[in-house]
Amino acid sequence: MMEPGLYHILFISAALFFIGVYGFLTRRNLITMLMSIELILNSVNLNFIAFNKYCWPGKLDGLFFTVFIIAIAAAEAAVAIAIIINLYRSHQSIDVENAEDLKY
Amino acid sequence: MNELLTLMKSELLVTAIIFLLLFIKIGKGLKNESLLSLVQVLLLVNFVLGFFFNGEGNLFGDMFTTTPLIAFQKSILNLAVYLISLLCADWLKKTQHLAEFFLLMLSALLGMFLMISSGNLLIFYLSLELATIPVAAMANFDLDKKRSSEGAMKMILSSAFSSGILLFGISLLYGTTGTVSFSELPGLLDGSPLQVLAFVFLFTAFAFKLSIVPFHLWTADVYEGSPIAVTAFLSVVSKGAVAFIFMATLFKVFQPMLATWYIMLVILAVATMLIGNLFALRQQNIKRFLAFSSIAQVGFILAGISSNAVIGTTSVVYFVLIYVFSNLASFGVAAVISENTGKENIDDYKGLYKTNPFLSWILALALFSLAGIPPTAGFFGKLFLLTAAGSTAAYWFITVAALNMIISLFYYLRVVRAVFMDKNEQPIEKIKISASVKMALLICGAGIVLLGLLSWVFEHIESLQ
Amino acid sequence: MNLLLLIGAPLLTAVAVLLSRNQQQVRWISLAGSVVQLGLAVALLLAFRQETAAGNTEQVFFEMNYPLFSSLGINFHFGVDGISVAMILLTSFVVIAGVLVSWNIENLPAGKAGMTKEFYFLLLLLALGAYGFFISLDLFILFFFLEISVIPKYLLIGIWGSGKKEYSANKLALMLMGGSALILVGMLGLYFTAGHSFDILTLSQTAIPAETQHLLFPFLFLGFGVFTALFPLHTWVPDGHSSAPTAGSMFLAGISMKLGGYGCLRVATYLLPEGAKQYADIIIILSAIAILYGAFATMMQKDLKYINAYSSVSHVGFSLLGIGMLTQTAITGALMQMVSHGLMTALFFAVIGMIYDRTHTRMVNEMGGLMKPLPFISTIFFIVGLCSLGLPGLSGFVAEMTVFMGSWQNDDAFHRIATIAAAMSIVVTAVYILRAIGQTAMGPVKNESFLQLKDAGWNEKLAAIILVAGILAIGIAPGWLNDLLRPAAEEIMNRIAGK
Amino acid sequence: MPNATTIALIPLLPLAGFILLGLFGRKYFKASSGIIGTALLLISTILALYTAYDYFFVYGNVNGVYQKFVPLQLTWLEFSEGVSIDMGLLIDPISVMMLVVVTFVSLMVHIYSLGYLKGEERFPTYYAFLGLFTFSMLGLVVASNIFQIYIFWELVGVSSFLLIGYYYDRPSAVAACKKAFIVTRFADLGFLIGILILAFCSGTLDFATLIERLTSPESNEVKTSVTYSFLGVSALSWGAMLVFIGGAGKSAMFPLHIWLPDAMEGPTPVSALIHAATMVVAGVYLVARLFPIFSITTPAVLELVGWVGAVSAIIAAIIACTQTDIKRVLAYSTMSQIGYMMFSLGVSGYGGEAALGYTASMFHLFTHAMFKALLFLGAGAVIHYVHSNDMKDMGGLRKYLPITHITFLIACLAIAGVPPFAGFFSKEEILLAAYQNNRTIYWIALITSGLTAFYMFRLYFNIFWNKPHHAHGENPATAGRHGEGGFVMMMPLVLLAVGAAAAGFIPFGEFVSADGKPLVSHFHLNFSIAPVAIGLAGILIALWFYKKQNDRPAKLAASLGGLYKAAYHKFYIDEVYLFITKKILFNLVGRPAAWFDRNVVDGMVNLTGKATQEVSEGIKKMQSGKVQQYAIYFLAGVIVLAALFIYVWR
Amino acid sequence: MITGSTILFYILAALTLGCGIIAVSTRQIFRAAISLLFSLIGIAGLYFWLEYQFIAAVQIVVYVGGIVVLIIFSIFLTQQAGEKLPKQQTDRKIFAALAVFCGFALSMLQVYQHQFNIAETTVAPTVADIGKKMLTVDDGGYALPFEVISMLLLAAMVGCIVIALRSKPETK
Repeated sequence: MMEPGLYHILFISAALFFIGVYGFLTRRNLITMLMSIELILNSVNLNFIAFNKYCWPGKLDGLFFTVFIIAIAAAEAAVAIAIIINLYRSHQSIDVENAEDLKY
Repeated sequence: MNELLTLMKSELLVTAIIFLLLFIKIGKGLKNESLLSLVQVLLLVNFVLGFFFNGEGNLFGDMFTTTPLIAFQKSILNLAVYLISLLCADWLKKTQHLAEFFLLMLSALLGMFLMISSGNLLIFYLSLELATIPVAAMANFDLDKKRSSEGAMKMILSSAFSSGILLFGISLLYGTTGTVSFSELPGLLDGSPLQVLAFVFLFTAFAFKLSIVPFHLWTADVYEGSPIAVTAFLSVVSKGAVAFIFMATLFKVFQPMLATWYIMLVILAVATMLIGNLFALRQQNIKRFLAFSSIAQVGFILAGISSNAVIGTTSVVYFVLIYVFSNLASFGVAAVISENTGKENIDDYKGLYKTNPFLSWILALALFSLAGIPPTAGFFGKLFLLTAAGSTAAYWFITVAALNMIISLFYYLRVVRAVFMDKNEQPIEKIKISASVKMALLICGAGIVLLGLLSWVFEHIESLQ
Repeated sequence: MNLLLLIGAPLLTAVAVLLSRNQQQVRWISLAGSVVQLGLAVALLLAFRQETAAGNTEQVFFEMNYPLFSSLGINFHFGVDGISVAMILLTSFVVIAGVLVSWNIENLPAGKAGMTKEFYFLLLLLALGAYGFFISLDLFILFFFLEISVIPKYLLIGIWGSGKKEYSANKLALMLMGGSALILVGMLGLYFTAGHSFDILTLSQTAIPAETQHLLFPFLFLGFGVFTALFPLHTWVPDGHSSAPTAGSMFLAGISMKLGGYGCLRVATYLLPEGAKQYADIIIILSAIAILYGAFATMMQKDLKYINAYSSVSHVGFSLLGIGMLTQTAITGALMQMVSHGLMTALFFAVIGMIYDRTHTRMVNEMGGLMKPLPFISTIFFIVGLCSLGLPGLSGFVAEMTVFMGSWQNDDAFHRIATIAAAMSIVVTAVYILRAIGQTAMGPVKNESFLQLKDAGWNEKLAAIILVAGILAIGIAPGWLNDLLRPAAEEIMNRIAGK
Repeated sequence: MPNATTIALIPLLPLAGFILLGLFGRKYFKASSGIIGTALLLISTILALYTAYDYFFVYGNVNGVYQKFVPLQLTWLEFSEGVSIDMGLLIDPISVMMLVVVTFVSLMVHIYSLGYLKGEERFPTYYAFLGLFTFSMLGLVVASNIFQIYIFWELVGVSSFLLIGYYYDRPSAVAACKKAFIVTRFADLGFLIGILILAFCSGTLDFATLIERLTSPESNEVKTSVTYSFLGVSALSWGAMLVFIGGAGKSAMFPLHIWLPDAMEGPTPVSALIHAATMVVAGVYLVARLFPIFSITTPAVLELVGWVGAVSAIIAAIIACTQTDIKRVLAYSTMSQIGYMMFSLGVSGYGGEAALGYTASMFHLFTHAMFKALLFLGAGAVIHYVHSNDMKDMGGLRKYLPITHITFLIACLAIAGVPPFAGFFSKEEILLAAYQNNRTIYWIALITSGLTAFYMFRLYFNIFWNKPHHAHGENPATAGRHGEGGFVMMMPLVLLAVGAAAAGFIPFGEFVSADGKPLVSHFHLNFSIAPVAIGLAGILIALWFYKKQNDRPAKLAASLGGLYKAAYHKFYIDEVYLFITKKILFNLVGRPAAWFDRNVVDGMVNLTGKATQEVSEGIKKMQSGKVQQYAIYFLAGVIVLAALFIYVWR
Repeated sequence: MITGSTILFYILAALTLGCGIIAVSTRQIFRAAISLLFSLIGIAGLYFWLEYQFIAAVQIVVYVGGIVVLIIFSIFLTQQAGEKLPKQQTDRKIFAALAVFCGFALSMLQVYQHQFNIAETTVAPTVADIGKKMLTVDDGGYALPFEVISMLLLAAMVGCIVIALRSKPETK
């Protein structure tokens, strides 16, 4: 076992990122897709913090990035949920496969 | 403080209008008609003011930059928004949430202004989101239409996904260079694989917003589902703003990676033109049709950007200006027809010329401009883009681009044919066009005809750099 | 002489037409406009001759230069040499004839679509494109005017055409657009290799590396070749012509196919002499094929418009052959052929239109004996047919003979065989022209109702007479045209010879 | 010195007639057009006669040699330095002689037509065309430039076309005029290429310079042009040969003669003018014009000319014996006689005594113009009277058409070579020339001479004797009205008959010879016996067969069997041509070309369009409407791009 | 040397990734939401581990207290709590997995090949620093982003209100 360091955290964040991506690609429920997005954003946050800590401790860019990303994630999630709810009202379903009138 | 007022003038003006709208909404509220007129006047004032008191400099460290060129780009966007407010008046008057609509639209516009002016990846990211999330909400403004919410859903999810990838890229970039500032980045880029990876991730966000193939798939669905005003906004304002910042970023920030992005642009430009054109060929819905055509147009913008030279910047800005007029004219006609008759299919346009010659001529003019046929300005715009692309001696590339113009002509002519040639038992009846719409269409028409021949516009843009 | 008048006249006319109120005004304004254009063209010819007589030896006359996109090196640079003058003259003849034959368009089959105002507007726009094209000395502007003429053609065919008009219009527009795409590439290549200039005069002074020339020449030549129906890129011609309304066909064949020929010579060959030398043999082969193949294909056609369209392919082959032969005489001949073919084919289409408007058919086997009810039209048909088969005294002969004489100056077997092959077409041409005439104008009257037909009206007569006058002016006294074209051809040859 | 204006007026007056009548005839000169045309031509004729007198007796002969004059030469179209088409007037013995022949015969025809075509709907048009033809023919005759001759060559071709197709509503006339034009056009192609070759060899188009440069073996032009060869034949020979093909086409030499018999569909006076006296001899004239080249530089081609002439002469004579359409008989006879002229040139040398053939040929051209025009006009009178071209409808007409009968008989005697009629002298010289140079041709000519006498008298007897005429006898009312056509039709007959009878006494050799020096022709009585005898024999045989109606001709035909049938069907040459054009050109070249164009070339274009749309349809699945699929594309795009730029395009 | 901190790290990592995987794979939507919650808590734990307490706090407040609650509410709103999630097509899953794997492999390869500039000292920022920076307008200040985010939140709020408070839901 190695002393956990930057690479370990990068591994975790990358793994989380792609887990999120996988979820986004495969979940049929819109809310679970949104959850996957949250995972993606969190993995990025972790990246920023890790870089800030290990590589550029003197700077605060990474940290602020994280803060703002969290804020944006909230805003995005809010709007997305509003849209999803609206979609649910009109489609009576939040299955993404049911919302594909627009195609070709 | 004075500096803040001049340099951030556009942003402050837009913010002022946003808050005015907010107060109006919170307060008594106004009738749609009067509110619309008010907004139109405000936007006009905003547009006109865009040409005065322009400064050059940085604010907030180097987070916010402005130059005459950026100011001009903002003016183009202002103009586009003003025209949309005129063109889509029919739809806007009917909507229940007019104040909110403009509030969101102007927020997005603000986001775009900040994006163009951003001097830092953080502010860029935030303004990008500011320019996206409200639009996603706007896309859902046809509240009782299924398609509208479907489009909005696709947009918000795709853009969230894309910003996830963007952020991942930014984080890697930050990790390797330790900075997110545009002015510091170029010196720190060494072209290591990880940076290339990060750059590609970053690139895709632009590609997503610009609808570059294969990141374009959301475009058509969202355009079709959204209210026409939103579609017009998306296709013109949003695209234009992203094109500007994209170009600025590539030219200034990622200059060390020129070799990478040049090839990437060429490949993607070809793919974009081709796919956009091939899809546009068989569209029936006019909005969807214009969506794909705008994708193909982006391919040409990419060609212009690939020049990596002053001529590239000039011709892209010039093209976007022309594109504003041409695309808005076609969207305007589509909006008028859709709002008055509910028809959005190209087949429904058959025989339009018999009943609505004015609309038909404007539409034809706009489509010819999009296709790049003289004497419309689109011809010059497109040609200059290709000239820019040719400056790297990539003949095969301009050949492909030029051949793509043939395919695009084919489908533009399809609409022209429907309008002018095809017979129809029940053509669209004579539409009474309101004064503001007519004026906007005339402005667009005049822009399309004159912009190419008034070369000082082009030279003005060139002089701004 | 101020060349801007040549652009201004059609432009003003077109605008005036758009603003006019009724049919009557539209027609008379168009006619007045085209008379003015004819006047201008003739004045230009006279002024040009005066200048030459005064010993002016400049390469182009009446030059004018206004910056447009000066940073890109794009200028409104205008000027004329003999070739341009001849082409402008041709255009003005065809324009006036086109306006005249469309005089009663609302009563004709083509006029069902209505929109007379728009019809004339588009015709004038097309003319504008042609005039602008011929006087441009800036490649970009030249291209601009070339492209201007595409869409009016599309609309003219698509709206007022007959038969499978949409298909033909589409095909025409797309193929021409393809041509311009190639031109565009070649043009940009030229622009960048020659130091950011679109100016023809500047480019002609620039030494362009031979490899670049070899690379760019096909683009430019094929591109313009599409416009002038270079085999095998000619297939828009039969369909386009057959579907177009009369004036549309006249403009298409009389003017716009000439744009291509002019471009092949002025742009491709003149600016890229090394390229021209490199590809001359291929051009010759293609044009010889076009000449013979077009002629043979014509033999099998039954529709009059197809006959003329295919014969145009064949005739235009002579221009291209002349260009490919790269001798001064052959190039002069090529240019003469362009002028001659322009007049002739416009007249041919005019006649076909007149016949079609009356009989409502264009099938030769449904006609016969039209000489009896329609003596004037049939006589014109005879004249134009004879011109087409190269009868001395009419323009076709002069042009073809000049091409042959010029071609023969190359003294190797390849050029000789190509010349002989091309010359063979004069027999085939005779066959199909006489078949067409024999089946329509001569022979017994097949359809009794044709006996009631009315002969040409004043407008049609005037149109025909104007064009016949042009044909005769060249056919009987070719000297003036030769004087006009030869120095210009010589200039081109000088560049090719590297002088 | 020749007066350019006078001479130029000779062709220009008929041209004026053409323009005047062509433009305004139908409206203003409906009735008077004939008079106008005739009057103009009368002036022309007078001028031509004056010119001839002037030339031959006043200034033409300098130091015993008839000079060539070019009183007028205008550059019409300059191709390059020194090579230009000039419009000029070349005055030399043969052109002056031709001026006289053309104007005179044309005048006769003009006058004759006043009666023959009276009341026709397109009377002015007819005279306009006649004017055009006369102008073109005269222009051809005086041409000073080889390209000028080609120009007028084409113009006579088209006038011939227009006049043959004068009855444009008769399908047969339409077919005939097309055929005439196309066949001669084909020959003209040879002529054109020949011109190109000669022009290339000599560097000029001007006759005088051309001949000068190409006839002196030391000149550079000859030396260089000999070095070029194709299929083992030198360029110059090719040039001469191709020019001759042009001449052969126009002069209806075998195998390009097929148009001539059909050309008889035109009005008979036209046949007299164009297809007997003037245009068809243009080929002979052309060879005569370029005779120095043929004779000095390319003798082999000249021999070919001789053989083609001889073969044509005999074939035509054989066919003529079997035809029943009187105009066709005359047409074949024309062909046969032109064959005489042709081979006469072919057996001629260039100077002195050896050049007898040249003089003889021109002489025969001259006399032939007289008697053949007369024959046609006579035939026209007959046709006018019986309204049929066929011998079967005729017979015993001598009582009804006395003047025609006599003049026709004179012409027949002249053509049969019976002394002292014109034909005797010219034919005698030709045979003599052939005898001196080429015996085989002489024998052929001799046989032809007998055949000529036979078929001419077959014609004569069939028309004027044989069975009694009854067509009009049954209906005397119509018989009286027609008559012989009045003074305007008879006057030309008589004048021409005088010419046919007396022209032989002109000392032709004094005036016309290959090198311009007078040629004294010796009259050999001994030599004349054979031809005259054979001619008389032919006449007698014809008399035996056709004087009275009997079954001898049928028996003869039956006994000859295949030969008769073949000759009756003109040796099936028409069928061969028909096969070549219809089957090969139309079906094997034209139809595939048209098919190829519509299906392959155009198919490619359509295929491109279709393929684009197919692809467009094929990739529509990409836009599936599923947002997750979009994301997969997105991700794949990212990964592929990143991988490409990390691993491939470093 | 296995220290407590190392063990803690691995536990947190396992929690984050494990719950993340459950969150994207379970067919019980409620269970997914809860796993997401734990995954986010794991990340907050990692922030603590990295000594970025402020961020950890924000993470817990905003994510755990805000977003996840929002998500759970929306699950209730769309009446999905009890149902099993629909199954995805297998080919989509395979393609997704493939793409994800490639992407992951590609990025990890690059990350591991890259020599990061690892600093010697680690200074954890204090909340005071963060607060000050947040309101600084000069170089190095984050006032502008702060304002931007406020505009964004305003816009998002307005947008949500309009969309979610649809006056008369019509069913078609």
